[in-house]
Amino acid sequence: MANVSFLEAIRQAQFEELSRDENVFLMGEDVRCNVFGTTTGFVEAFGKARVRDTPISEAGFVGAAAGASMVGMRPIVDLTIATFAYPAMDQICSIVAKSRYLYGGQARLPLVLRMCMFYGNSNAAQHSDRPYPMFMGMPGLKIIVPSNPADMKGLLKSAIRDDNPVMSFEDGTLWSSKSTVPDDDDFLVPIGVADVKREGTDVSVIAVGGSVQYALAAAETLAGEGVSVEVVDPRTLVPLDTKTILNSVRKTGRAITVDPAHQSCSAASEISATIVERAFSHLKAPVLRVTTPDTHLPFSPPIEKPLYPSPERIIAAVRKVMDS
Amino acid sequence: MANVSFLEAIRQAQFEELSRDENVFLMGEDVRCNVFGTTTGFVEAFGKARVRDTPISEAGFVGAAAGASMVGMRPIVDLTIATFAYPAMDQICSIVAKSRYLYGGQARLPLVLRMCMFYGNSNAAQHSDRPYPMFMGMPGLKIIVPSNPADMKGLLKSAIRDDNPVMSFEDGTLWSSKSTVPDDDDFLVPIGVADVKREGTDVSVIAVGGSVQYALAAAETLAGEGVSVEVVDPRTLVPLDTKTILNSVRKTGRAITVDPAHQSCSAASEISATIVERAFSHLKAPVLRVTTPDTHLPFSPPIEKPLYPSPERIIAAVRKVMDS
Amino acid sequence: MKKERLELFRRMVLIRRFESHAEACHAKGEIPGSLHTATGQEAEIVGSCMALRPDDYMVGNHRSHGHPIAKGAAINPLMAELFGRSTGVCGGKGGSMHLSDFSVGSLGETSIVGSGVPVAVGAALGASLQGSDRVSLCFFGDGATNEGAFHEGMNLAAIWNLPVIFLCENNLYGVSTPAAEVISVKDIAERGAAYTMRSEIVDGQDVDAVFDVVGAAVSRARAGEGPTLVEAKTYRFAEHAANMGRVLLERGPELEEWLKRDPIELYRSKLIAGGTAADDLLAIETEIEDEIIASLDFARNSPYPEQSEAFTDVFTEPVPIPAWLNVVEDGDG
Amino acid sequence: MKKERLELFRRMVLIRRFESHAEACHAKGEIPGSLHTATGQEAEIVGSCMALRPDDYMVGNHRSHGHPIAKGAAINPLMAELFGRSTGVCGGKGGSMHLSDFSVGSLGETSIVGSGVPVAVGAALGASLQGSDRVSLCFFGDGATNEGAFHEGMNLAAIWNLPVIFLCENNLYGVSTPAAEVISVKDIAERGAAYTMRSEIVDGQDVDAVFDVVGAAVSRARAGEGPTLVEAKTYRFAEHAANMGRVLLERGPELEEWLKRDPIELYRSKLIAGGTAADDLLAIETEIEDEIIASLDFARNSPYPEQSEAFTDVFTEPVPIPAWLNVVEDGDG
Ligand SMILES: Cc1ncc(C[n+]2csc(CCOP(=O)(O)OP(=O)(O)O)c2C)c(N)n1
Ligand SMILES: Cc1ncc(C[n+]2csc(CCOP(=O)(O)OP(=O)(O)O)c2C)c(N)n1
Ligand SMILES: [Mg+2]
Ligand SMILES: [Mg+2]
Repeated sequence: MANVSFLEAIRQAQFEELSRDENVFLMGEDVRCNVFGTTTGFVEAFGKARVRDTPISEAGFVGAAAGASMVGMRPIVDLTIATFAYPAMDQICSIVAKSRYLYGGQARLPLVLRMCMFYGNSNAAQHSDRPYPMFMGMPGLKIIVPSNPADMKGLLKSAIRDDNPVMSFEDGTLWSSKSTVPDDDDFLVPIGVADVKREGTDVSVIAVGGSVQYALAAAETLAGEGVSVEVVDPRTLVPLDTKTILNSVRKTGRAITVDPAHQSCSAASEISATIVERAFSHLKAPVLRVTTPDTHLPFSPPIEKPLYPSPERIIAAVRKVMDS
Repeated sequence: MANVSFLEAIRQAQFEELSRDENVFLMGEDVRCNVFGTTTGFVEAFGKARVRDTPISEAGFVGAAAGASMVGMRPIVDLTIATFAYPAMDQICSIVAKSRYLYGGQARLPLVLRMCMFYGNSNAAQHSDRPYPMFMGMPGLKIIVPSNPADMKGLLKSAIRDDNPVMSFEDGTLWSSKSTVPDDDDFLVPIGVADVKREGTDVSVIAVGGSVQYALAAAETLAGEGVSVEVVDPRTLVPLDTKTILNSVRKTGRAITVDPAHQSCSAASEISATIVERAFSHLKAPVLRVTTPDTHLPFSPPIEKPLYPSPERIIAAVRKVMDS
Repeated sequence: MKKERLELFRRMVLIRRFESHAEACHAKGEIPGSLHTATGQEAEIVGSCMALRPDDYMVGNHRSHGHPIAKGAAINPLMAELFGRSTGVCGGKGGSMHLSDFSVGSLGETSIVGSGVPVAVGAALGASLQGSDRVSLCFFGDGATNEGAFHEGMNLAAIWNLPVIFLCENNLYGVSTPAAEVISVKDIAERGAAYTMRSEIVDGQDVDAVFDVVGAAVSRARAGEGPTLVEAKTYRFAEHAANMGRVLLERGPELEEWLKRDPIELYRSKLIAGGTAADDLLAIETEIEDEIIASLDFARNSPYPEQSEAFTDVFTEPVPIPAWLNVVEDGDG
Repeated sequence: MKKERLELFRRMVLIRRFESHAEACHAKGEIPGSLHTATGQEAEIVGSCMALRPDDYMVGNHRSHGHPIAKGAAINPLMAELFGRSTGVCGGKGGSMHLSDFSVGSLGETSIVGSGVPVAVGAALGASLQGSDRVSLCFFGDGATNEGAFHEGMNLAAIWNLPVIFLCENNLYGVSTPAAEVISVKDIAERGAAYTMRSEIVDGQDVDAVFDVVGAAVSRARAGEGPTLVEAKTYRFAEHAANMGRVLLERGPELEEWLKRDPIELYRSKLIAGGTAADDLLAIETEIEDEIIASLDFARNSPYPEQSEAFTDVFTEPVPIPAWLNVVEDGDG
């Protein structure tokens, strides 16, 4: 067990899987030069064929990864920032997500599309998206949204070994966070299994990605006030572990969903809808959402930062459902 | 008032607005040859410059429409089938949705992106999407989903006159449906206003696009059983008229959301989440969703057709909430 | 060589007859969805595919029937697919626009215009990373060359020197739109210049010419000499898709001219002139007709997929089936 | 002509000094976000923009500072934008990658690589539909020419014969990636061939040369003779963006060579050789320094936007502000 950062967890996961399986290779813009520190030493270890810089052609190289995966390779595509997935949208939806189904199971597409969500740092509207909800409505794509270095490493390794396309949304607000991560080369976190990050009895806070840290902070504060918060981290949004979420809500009778995405059609909305549909009789209070409002993200720091979920907003929501 | 089809309503709306305002023009693949019947007589009336066939370059011509709109034109872009929006995704998200905001209001983008949703007819997974939920989480795009010819005409005319980007999702299952439509050249249906398509007291069924017809059919059947169903048609998903929806649910105490989109992160999920968040104390029963399950759409008719919302599924859901 | 020539003939006729019967079944309502035939284009399809090894890769598009037939796929599963049956090559999930048979090296017949280009490039990348000498053939129309995906794929293949043959089926139209109105070069082959990619123009009605040009491109690709763009000049004799009468523009004498260059009749004459007995060709045609009739029986007698099949192949693991479908219980939650 | 030449010089220096101060403020933490400077590229920027009329259109990219300055924008709102202030040209919503001043004909500086190309084409389409003789200038980097949007936009401009000048700022790299490794042609100008589009190569360090080449393209475009692709060979002297030390690859002697071709120093020499007094140039530089210092004061003394401003300009109408922001009540529901 070592204490490592989120970015280092990504590096380790990639390094170990590239070492383990020669069909794994990495491609993306400027991956060799190691902009964020997730490919330190890769060119030396694996060579330029397997650590492949691409042109700025997202549709081209995502599609190429799909084609390579169909013939037995296991590409990891680094799209850098999540909005750069938009130019590749058709390849993601029409090819990556649908090929296996369309051809009745003849195709297998073991590939990973990695992208970081850079927000809260004055990157302005074109670089600040958290677009995983768009892909939750597109069957055929598994989606991981790790909230700490250990989950990041374990889920990414599972993603690379998965025989299906997996999108990895890596929350930039977690980049420098650290946690202990097993050294074991076969340390895997299963895709499709939520994690109760803190147990509690009064309110279930179901939080996604970078907002898990705020849910935990809020829970700590609220514990001091005698409110017992259970924090559930879905970890993967597709498949979504509704069982763990619903069990928690059936126990506590109250739920808050927290998600850095825009509110409309967010993962928070999906989870809230699932809760009211399937745990209604257990609910003692409305299910509130703590999300980013439906506006774009402005460059100017003082008006950008308050828009995202925060411990304060989670605390306010918890108090509200405790009072109702 | 004339009895016209959904496609004829589209033709009329476009024809009238092209006639009214010389800045309005139409572009898209094969628009001149009038594949679906929405441009009968257009080339003769408006010429080839304003009825413009494009190459198969969705990103190119959506972006070109954006640029033209910024210099004072009012383009209507016919993307034909909704999945063809994916190759244009970056232009839609990064340019169309964000330009006004990014530049602090300096830009104005009055353009309409029309696309039809072709499903239920063995078009297979690459041609059957109902992707409006993807765009509901992208601020800056108004979204209309008309459910009958009159709404289609009135909303499309409003969209063309709107100073903002509007996406028009036209449900192919409604193409041949007919209703009376005012002849008035200034007949407009306002964007952002839901319509109570049928009043009732026991259950609110909030239905989207092509599923409104099924909700109305279900309501009729249920009336025979003594169950009074209120059918609410949001008509526009952005802005969403939550007031009308919530008023209905506060009155009936029960809600079903119906949406032909895939369930995860659907408009149905968003509406359910809004209801449980803001009308919880009025709810007597779980809010159930009637949607398309999270699988792709297969070509083979007998296994495709049962996947979508139907009167039977809505009736079953209503009975369930009446019993609980 | 004689055998090979007869096989070229045979595959062209097989496509023609397959599609002709399919059109009739579509008109009768037996085949659902849309149907895009390649009638008139058989030479460029067969000439290209026959220049490949069986284990080479191939990617096609919405006009999908000819590609797998030319690559040697079994007919029954293709026909059953058109009928939406469980015995179809895609289990009834794909239909007419997606007749992709992976057992003959196909990696998809994708109906989003241009979307197959990067996939074909990726297959070539995979082959090259694996040290195999397989090549990748990509079919696309004239209209597809205006898509960004085409451009990006071409550039990738060029910079990575990948074994790809980009086969442009220039049939002069995309739906109703003349290529000349929407493509800014006279010959699509000129687009190779933007990538320093070797390009060739070939008479798409002459199956031998296509076979030779593509064959040379395949040899180069296999030898590590990189990709080629091949523009086959051809023509579709029918509408863009069955029942799209409205968009069958008045093509006037142009259609008449092209009908004179029916690739099958041209090749028949050539073979006969070269000494093949006309009866040998007729025998092939009779045999094919029987094969197609048998495939229709096969398709019609095959069952539709089970409802649960709608939920397989989303992932390698099944996804939950909702309880209301009364198939199996949704165990979840 | 003399005045025009001094103006070319002035605008280049203005960009240089603006960015130099901005870098210092960024290093101090006064300017948030990322910062991409165009130091070394001033000649191609200024030469191009000065060849336009004030009412002509322009679209740029993430390396955005130079474009509006060259097109004649006021400096204060640009600097205030970098500081995220409400007096910024975008009200503090855009920042460094988006210094777009619509009052000088700009239609966006868009930071998604390649995304501005179709927009510039659309502006030209609008102008042509309106019967105006405005032209549209589009700046993009070498890296952007690998994006599908570039290809689609070029083709549209070509088939519709639109008045667009595609100005490729070929600074030899996209972030760390050498153009030569990812672009399959020697000169990007060759990509014009795929669209039968006239193309030119120009020394991007020579402001007069750029002015002349772009000026000729503008004249043609205005005369209805269609688009031109201009490749300006240039170099960025700094890292891809401030604080990206890790990706400033060892560029070795190449950087030294290019530094000798600093466009401002080249032009200074040329002007002096042509009879301009060195002191006149120094006077211009002093004046500019004062102007920049004043803009820094303006920026620093400007307020940040109000929280409610985060909710304007999504649409022409405001969107609801959630109650928890304690700005105004969310009246909705
Ligand atoms: C991205 C996309 N846009 C539009 C369509 C609709 N469409 C289907 S086939 C076709 C024409 C294709 O023309 P071409 O590439 O020349 O192939 P052809 O049909 O002539 O064989 C169009 C526009 C589509 N399937 N995908
Ligand atoms: C679609 C997209 N992909 C990737 C990026 C990240 N990115 C920002 S600038 C840049 C390099 C651009 O290179 P070039 O077009 O040559 O412009 P330069 O920065 O050299 O001026 C990249 C890859 C982006 N902004 N947009
Ligand atoms: Mg064609
Ligand atoms: Mg560059």
